Amino acid sequence: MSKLCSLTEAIQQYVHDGDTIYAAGFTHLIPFAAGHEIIRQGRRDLVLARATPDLIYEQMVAAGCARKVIFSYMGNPGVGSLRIMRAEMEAGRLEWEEYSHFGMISRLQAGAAGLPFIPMQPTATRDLENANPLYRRVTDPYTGQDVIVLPPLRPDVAIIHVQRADVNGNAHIWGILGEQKEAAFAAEHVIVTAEEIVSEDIIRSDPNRTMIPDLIVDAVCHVPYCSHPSYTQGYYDRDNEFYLQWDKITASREETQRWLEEWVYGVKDRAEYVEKLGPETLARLQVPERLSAPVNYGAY
Amino acid sequence: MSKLCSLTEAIQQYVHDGDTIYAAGFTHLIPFAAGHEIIRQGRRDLVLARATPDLIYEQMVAAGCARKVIFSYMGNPGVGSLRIMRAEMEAGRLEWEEYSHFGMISRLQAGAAGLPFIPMQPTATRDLENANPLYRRVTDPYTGQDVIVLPPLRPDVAIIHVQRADVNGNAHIWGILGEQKEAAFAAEHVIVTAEEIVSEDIIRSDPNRTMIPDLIVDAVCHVPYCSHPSYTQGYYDRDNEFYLQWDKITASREETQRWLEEWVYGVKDRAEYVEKLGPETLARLQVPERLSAPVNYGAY
Amino acid sequence: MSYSSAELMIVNAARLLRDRDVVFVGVGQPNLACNLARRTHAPNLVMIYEAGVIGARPARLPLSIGDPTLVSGAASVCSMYDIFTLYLQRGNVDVGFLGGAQIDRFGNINATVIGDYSQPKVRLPGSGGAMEIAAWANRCYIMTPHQKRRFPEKVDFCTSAGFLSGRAERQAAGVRGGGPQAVVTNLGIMEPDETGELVLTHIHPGVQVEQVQENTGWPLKVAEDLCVTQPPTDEELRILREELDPRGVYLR
Amino acid sequence: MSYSSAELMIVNAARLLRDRDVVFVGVGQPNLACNLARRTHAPNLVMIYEAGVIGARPARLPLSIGDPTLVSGAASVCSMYDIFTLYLQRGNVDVGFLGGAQIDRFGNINATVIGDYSQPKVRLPGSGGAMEIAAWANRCYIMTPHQKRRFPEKVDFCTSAGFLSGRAERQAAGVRGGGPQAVVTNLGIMEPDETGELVLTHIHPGVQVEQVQENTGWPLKVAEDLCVTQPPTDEELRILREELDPRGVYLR
Repeated sequence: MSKLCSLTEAIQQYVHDGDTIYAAGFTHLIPFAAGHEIIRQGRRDLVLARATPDLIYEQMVAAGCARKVIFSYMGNPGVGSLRIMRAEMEAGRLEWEEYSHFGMISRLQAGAAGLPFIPMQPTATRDLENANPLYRRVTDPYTGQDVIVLPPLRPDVAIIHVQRADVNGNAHIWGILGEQKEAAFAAEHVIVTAEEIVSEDIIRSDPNRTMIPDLIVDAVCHVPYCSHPSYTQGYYDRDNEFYLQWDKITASREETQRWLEEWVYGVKDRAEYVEKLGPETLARLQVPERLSAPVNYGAY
Repeated sequence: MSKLCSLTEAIQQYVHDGDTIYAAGFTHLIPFAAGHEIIRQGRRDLVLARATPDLIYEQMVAAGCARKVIFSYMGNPGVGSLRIMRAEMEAGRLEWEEYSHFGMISRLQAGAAGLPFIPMQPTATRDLENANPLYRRVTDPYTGQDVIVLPPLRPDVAIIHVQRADVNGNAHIWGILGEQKEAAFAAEHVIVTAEEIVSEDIIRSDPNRTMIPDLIVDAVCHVPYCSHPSYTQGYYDRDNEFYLQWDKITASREETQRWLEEWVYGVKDRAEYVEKLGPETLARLQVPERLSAPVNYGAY
Repeated sequence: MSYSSAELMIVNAARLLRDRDVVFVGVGQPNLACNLARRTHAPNLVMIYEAGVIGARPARLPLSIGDPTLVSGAASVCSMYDIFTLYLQRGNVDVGFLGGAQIDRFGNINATVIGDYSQPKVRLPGSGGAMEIAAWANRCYIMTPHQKRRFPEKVDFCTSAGFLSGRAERQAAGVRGGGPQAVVTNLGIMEPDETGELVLTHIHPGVQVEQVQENTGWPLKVAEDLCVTQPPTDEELRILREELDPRGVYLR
Repeated sequence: MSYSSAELMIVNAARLLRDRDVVFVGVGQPNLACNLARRTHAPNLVMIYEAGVIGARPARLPLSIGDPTLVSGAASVCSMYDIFTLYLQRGNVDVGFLGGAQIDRFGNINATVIGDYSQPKVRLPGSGGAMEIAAWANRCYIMTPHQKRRFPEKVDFCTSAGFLSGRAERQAAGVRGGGPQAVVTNLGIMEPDETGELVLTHIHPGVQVEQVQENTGWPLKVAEDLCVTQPPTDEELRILREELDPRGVYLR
């Protein structure tokens, strides 16, 4: 059953004020286009969960979409800090809930796996555990030792960018996998954005590559360059110049608003954004081909 | 660093009397050749852990290698029961420790992940829980409900058959993945057997396909047709006739011993076994090619 | 057209499936029932297998739960841990098929042992995936020949929970799934009543209620509105015999 | 050849690595230290990244922890959950690199907050992978410029455990890893003594002990056998400048 629709429609239908959103991707496959569409549609009071808020959540925070962030590392990756999120938190205007990467990903894994809670080995330091009441301890019935546990995370909506998907939502992902699969299975609803929509035959030629199965997917959107200024393995490179530039833009709130006006509110959708980026930028981000060696599944 | 050696050497070095062995594979990639080599080398008092003992463990039990089995489903898959294992258990000559598939695989996952224990949702029935003292209950600190838990399983040796590996032990697996990865990470030592030894370039052309990384591998053995009478996806089909035949062979202990004499003790190694199988059998098990669509990783 | 007991059970099980159901499929008869449903009224049925296969489209009759034909052309393949967690435990499975050596009055199943657990009279295969399928699939169906020894009042060992001693006990255990919805046999169909007790609700054409009672190990309740099932159609039999199991491995 | 503070730290950190070490690598200076070691005395070093990359062979300087150059040509790529469980928590990681805004007398690290946690004076990035790396990697190394504000007697917030209040407390906590083995700065190297307190064991050529003390927030103990480090060799500097970071992103 085809679930193909525009990203505009998908956000309208599945993202509501107050929802907990997980826009997945660890530096890779970050669904910037979806973040921008949420900003354009004026969603409010969102809880933004993501191991690394990155620029995408900072832009959503700057646009006033968020009530709270759930995170484990808040930085402009490879550049420095996220000035606006940091300032909002320091000013007491943005709630937060904090984990280590492992804690964050473990919560998602528990949510995805349907586990009641997930145990972790002790890390000796208790400061974060004391700061976040969702960290608890139980006694290991085999050793009598204390074990740290966390409850499942169950976002209302996960947004998962992928390299290629069929219209039903079966999706191939390669390169850094981050927490894509766990976020999708943990969430109540799943929006898939894809660089390419391909025939079912392509997907089914390599079922081990299908990280997201159609049966958990609600909407499939064809969104080339969805991840810019981040990257999609094999499709385009990270626009590092923009990551550096963002550090300067966010030094001023006015400048940040001007950027949002021009690049988010000022365009209708990602297609217009890509057109506005222009051929020179796109050319700069191209990468030469490096293909995987095929495998033989056999025609059984 | 190359870890290439013969399967004979690998078993000599890493499998000792009394060890807990996990010869992995859920109907797929079952390392029959390794089981036969263990029989030839006369190992005793082994604890044989495997979700599905299948014919491989029945042969090892029949040859007197085993003190105990740890399992979750004991049958001749698609055919019927494992007559010898069943008789040994009914006669009180073979110890066992039993789980559901999920319990078994969860124990491996906990072992692989370094978790202190692993929780599972309740299943309402308590009979197996009461029969196996390793099942325990803890209280979910978030809901106050009882949760079932199991401790990690940490085999001494995992034997993992794969389609292709490099000499260092980085291995590509496709088709049914079963518990290959979990068994490998859970074990103290890992023996990889491979249908093909390929260049590092082939492996590194598709790193997402590498389920087993070299850093946990102790030995790499080139063993074509390692899984016969089971199958290796894309390489050969299951020899169903043998599965049916085994049901008849094991109706008699004498017949079973004769089979072991001829097909295990009577051959030096898997190469001789394959030669003995003969070209007609091999031809019958061939499958037409069905290749995966390649993916582009990009030459970053 | 005449048909075997196996064909009768398979056809009746197939009819219980709904389009878009996600089904945890076993090998053999359940596999045939699912493939039959997919070729008739449920073209969007999703078949998943405990080996880790999702959306299988087997080109031949699978001879084991891990047959390579399940993989080639499937939508997705994942590890066993993933299939039992992300799919089953998480609540993504609508239907599970179960079988066993004994099924009791409340739909509890024994696939583990006849006699004492530690000194078994007959050692059976064990749970496999069944313990969790019975607990967590939204609906479960049981297919089994109708014989008295298979339907004792109480199972020797409860491998998979039906309604335990009744619906209240299952509910108190806090499991996700709805429990067994129907037991399809060669004589008819039993379904749980409001207490969780299996009641005869359908008989197959030509079967007498007495015959069912004789083959059941407890005083079997019969539904007031007992129905007679529709016999397998020619088309259903043709698909089974010509397309799905031409060598008749599971149809006899 | 003259060299920068960054180059000095990178070269000294590289020398601490052993051939065949499995290293949990961060971006920036630790990445350069590992690649330098791999090109000199540790050709079999295995670099793994929290993004899920194992055995990376980056063809260019990675600009983030998830740079695509880490993936192309790597030995294996897995999920983040896998990298933190199968590799780190399971005990497959020999070395972790750590950094932070504050490092204290017992090697505890703060990367979370300056001031009160709930009303931060300065909100820092947070743990990322560091909380578990510090606990479970067999050995940890810290690279940081030597400034008094970075080396307080006690951290405001303990993001990653060093030796807490001393080795005994860490041991009692039951963590797998051995804790911080060395803090490499632009002035020298500090290593924990038998109590877990950081002691100055090496100074770089031309550095005075007083200078190190002035830049440390507690009365710094000096090892009896204080050594002077070997200056970076021309070859080490050539590899860094020509092969690894030709644009000098992390070398200045």
